Amino acid sequence: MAVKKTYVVLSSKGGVGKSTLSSLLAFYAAERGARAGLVDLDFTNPSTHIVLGVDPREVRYVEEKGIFPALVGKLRYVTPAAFTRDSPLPLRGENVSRALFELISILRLDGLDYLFIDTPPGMSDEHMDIVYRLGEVVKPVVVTTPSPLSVSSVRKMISLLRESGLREIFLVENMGGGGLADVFKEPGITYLGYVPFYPGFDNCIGSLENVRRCPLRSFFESIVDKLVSEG
Amino acid sequence: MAVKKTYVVLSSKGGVGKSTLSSLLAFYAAERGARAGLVDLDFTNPSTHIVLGVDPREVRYVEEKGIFPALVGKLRYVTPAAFTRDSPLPLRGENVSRALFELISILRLDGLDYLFIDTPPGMSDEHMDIVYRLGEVVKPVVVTTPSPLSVSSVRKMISLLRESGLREIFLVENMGGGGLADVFKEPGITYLGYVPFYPGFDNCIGSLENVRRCPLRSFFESIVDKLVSEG
Amino acid sequence: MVHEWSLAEALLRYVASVYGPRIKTLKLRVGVLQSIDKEVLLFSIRELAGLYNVSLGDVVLEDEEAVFKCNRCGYEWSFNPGDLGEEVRESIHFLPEAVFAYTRCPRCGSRDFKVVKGRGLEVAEVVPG
Amino acid sequence: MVHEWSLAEALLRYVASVYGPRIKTLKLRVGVLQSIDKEVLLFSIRELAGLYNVSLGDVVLEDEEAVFKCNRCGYEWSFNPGDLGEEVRESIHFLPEAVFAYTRCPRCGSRDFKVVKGRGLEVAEVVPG
Ligand SMILES: Nc1ncnc2c1ncn2[C@@H]1O[C@H](COP(=O)(O)OP(=O)(O)O)[C@@H](O)[C@H]1O
Ligand SMILES: Nc1ncnc2c1ncn2[C@@H]1O[C@H](COP(=O)(O)OP(=O)(O)O)[C@@H](O)[C@H]1O
Ligand SMILES: [Mg+2]
Ligand SMILES: [Mg+2]
Ligand SMILES: [Mg+2]
Ligand SMILES: [Mg+2]
Ligand code: NI
Ligand code: NI
Ligand SMILES: [Zn+2]
Ligand SMILES: [Zn+2]
Repeated sequence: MAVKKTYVVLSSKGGVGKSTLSSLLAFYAAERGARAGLVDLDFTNPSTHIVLGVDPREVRYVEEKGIFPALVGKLRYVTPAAFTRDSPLPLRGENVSRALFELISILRLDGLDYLFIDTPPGMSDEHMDIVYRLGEVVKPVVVTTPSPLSVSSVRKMISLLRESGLREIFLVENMGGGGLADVFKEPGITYLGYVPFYPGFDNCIGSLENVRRCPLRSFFESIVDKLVSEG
Repeated sequence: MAVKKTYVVLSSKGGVGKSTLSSLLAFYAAERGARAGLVDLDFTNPSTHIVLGVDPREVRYVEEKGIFPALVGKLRYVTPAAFTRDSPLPLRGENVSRALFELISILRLDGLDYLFIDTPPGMSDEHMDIVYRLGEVVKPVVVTTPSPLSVSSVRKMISLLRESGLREIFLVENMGGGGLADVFKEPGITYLGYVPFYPGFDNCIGSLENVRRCPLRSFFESIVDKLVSEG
Repeated sequence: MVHEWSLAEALLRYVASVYGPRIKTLKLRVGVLQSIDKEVLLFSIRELAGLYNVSLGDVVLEDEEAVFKCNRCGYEWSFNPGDLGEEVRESIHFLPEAVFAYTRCPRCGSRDFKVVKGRGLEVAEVVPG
Repeated sequence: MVHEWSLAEALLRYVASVYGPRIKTLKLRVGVLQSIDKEVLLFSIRELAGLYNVSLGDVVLEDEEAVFKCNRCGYEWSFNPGDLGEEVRESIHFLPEAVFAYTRCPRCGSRDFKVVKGRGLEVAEVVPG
C-alpha cells in the first residue's frame, strides 16, 4: 500500500463513532482536494456505506493488477459489504484475519495522500493484526465519548498500543464538549479535538447530501486540519 | 447450568446499551426477590462491573465443585475482569471461544431463576458459539437504538438468529421513544419495551446507589415484567 | 478478473524470499473456492519473475477441491462455486470469506463451518536451483 | 482450588460417552498452565466414576509443559506459572486465557501468541474394557 499516511480509527468501545468519524474525515478530506481513501475493515458489521448512503449492491470495483476502490464523490472507497451484497456475514476470528490480509493485499491504493481505516470494537483478531503486523505503517486515531464506560475501555486499548511500540497516538472526543483534552493530557497522546453530541445526527448521515450539509462539519474539518498538520 | 431461564443480551451493533441493559435487568430482578444472575461474556471489553460500580480486583469467587458467583447486593455476578485484575485482555477469536466454554463449564449457577448474559458487539466467535451450540438453552434479547446504523445491523443479526432455528426473539429499544415497536412488528419478535435517551445517564451507573436511584428504573422494570410473563 | 496479478505478486515475493532467486520447479495448489483464472495467474507469475529477476523453470498448477466442515454437526462437504451465480462467484473470487454470507451446512443449516481446504493459492512444492 | 471437580466431570462425561462405561486405563495430560491440583483431580474422577457408574481401572496423570509461540516473531518459549504471584496463578487456574493479560513474548513484546501446548486437561489414551 503506497499511501502517504494511513490512519486507523480504533476504539475497543462500540458505538463511540468510529464509523461515522472515519467516513466523514475521509469524505471531507477528499472534498477539499486531497486524494483520500476509506477502507472498512469491520467485516462482521460494516457500516460506513450506511453513513455515506451507498448501496453496497451497486458498488463495482475495477480490476487491474489488483482492485481499485470505487469512487464515492471524490472519495476512494472499499467496503466488504460489496462482496456480501449486504447480507449478514458471521465470521470467526481466524476468518476475519484471513479476510483482512486478503483484502489489503489485493487493494490498489497507490498514490493516496490519506487513507482512513474503520475497525470493529473490541480487541481481537483485527486489532492484533493491525497493531502487531501493520503497526509500522498505520497511525492510530482512538475515539472515545466522555462516558466512563468508554473512557475506561479506551484506556486499556491505549496502554496496549503504547506497549506495542506505537509512539504517536491521536485521540478524538466524540459526543463531548472538550473535557477529555485534560483527561488524556499525556506524553504520546495528541488530542485532535471534539465533536459535540447532536440529537439530529441522523441528518448528518445516510446520503452524500446529508454529509455535505452536516452542521457539525466544521468540527470534523478541524480534526482533519490537525491530523494533516500534526502527522 | 441448571437455570430456569437464560437470557442472552445481543446486538451486532456496539454502544446500543447491551451492558447497561443486562446489568440493570439482572440487578432489578434480584432486588425484587428473584434469584437472578449476571455473567459478562464480553471478554475483551467487559464493562458490567463499571455499570454496577464493582472493583473487579475485589471480586472473590467461592470454589466448591466449580465456582460460585460473587454477590453484588442480591445479584449473583461473574465477570472475567476479576481474572485479569481489570488489565487489557486482547484475545483472538479462538481464545475467546475457549474462554467462553471454560467459564460456563466451571460456573455453578444451579437454582437461579433468571440468568442474564452480556455479550460483545459484532457477529463472531462468541455469537456463533452461543447461537449454534447454546441455542437450545438461551433466549435472545436483542437491543437496538432507533439509529439507522443500529437498526440495519440488528436486522442482519435477527435474520441469522431466525435461520438458526431460534423462534422467539425479544427486542428492546434503547435511547428511543417506542417508535421501533411498529418497525419490528413481525411474527417471532416480541417487543419488550423501550428506554428513553437520558442525558444524565452517567448518574444511573457507577455504583449500586446510582443504579437503585436511576430515574429510568421503571422502564427497565417493566421490561423485566414483560420478560418474566412472556417467556 | 486480473487481480490474479496481486496474488502472483504476493506468492512470488514469498517464494523468492524463502528459496532465493533461482527456482527450478514451482508447484502450486489452486483452491477452487476463489475461481482463480489459471492462465492469467501463470502469465502473471512469468511476468513478475522477469520483473523481479527470479529465474523460474517449470510452474505446475493443480486444482484443489474446496472442502468445508461444519463446526456444529461435523458434516463435511465439497463446495463448488460453479453452482453459484456469476456475481456471487466474483465476490468470493475477491474475498473468499464472503462465502460465509452465501452458504450454510447442508445438514444442519449452520454458518459455523471451517474451510478445510481449497480456499486459495498454496505452495505445494518448490525445487530451488 | 476445588473446581477440579467440574473439570473432572466434563472429562468423565466425555470419555464415557465416547468409550462406554467400562474403562481399563485412562491416561491424561495435565497442562501446567492451569496449575491443576492432581490429587484433587484424581479424587474427583474416582468419586464421579462412582456416581456415574463408570468402572474405572488405572488413571495415569502426566504433566505437560506449557509452551507458547509468538504469532509475530515466531519465538517459542516455555511458560512456568510458578513464576507468577499466587493471585495471578489462581486467575489463570480458573480462566487459562487470562494469561494473555499477564504475559508477552519475551523477544518482541507481542501479546499475539499461541498456546501451543499445556493449556489444560487432555485425554492422552483410553483403554476400554
Ligand atoms: N456527534 C454525534 N452526535 C450524535 N450522535 C452521534 C454522533 N456521532 C455518532 N453518532 C451516532 O452514534 C451511533 C454510533 O456511531 P458509530 O459511528 O456507528 O460508532 P462505532 O462505529 O464506534 O460503533 C450511531 O447511531 C451514530 O449515528
Ligand atoms: N438510555 C440511555 N440513555 C443515555 N445513555 C445511555 C442509555 N443507555 C446506555 N447509555 C450509554 O450508552 C453507552 C453505551 O452503553 P453500553 O451499555 O456500554 O452499550 P454496549 O454494551 O451495547 O456497547 C454508555 O456510555 C451508556 O452509559
Ligand atoms: Mg462502527
Ligand atoms: Mg470478538
Ligand atoms: Mg457492552
Ligand atoms: Mg471480532
Ligand atoms: Ni481476478
Ligand atoms: Ni481449582
Ligand atoms: Zn452442520
Ligand atoms: Zn514475539
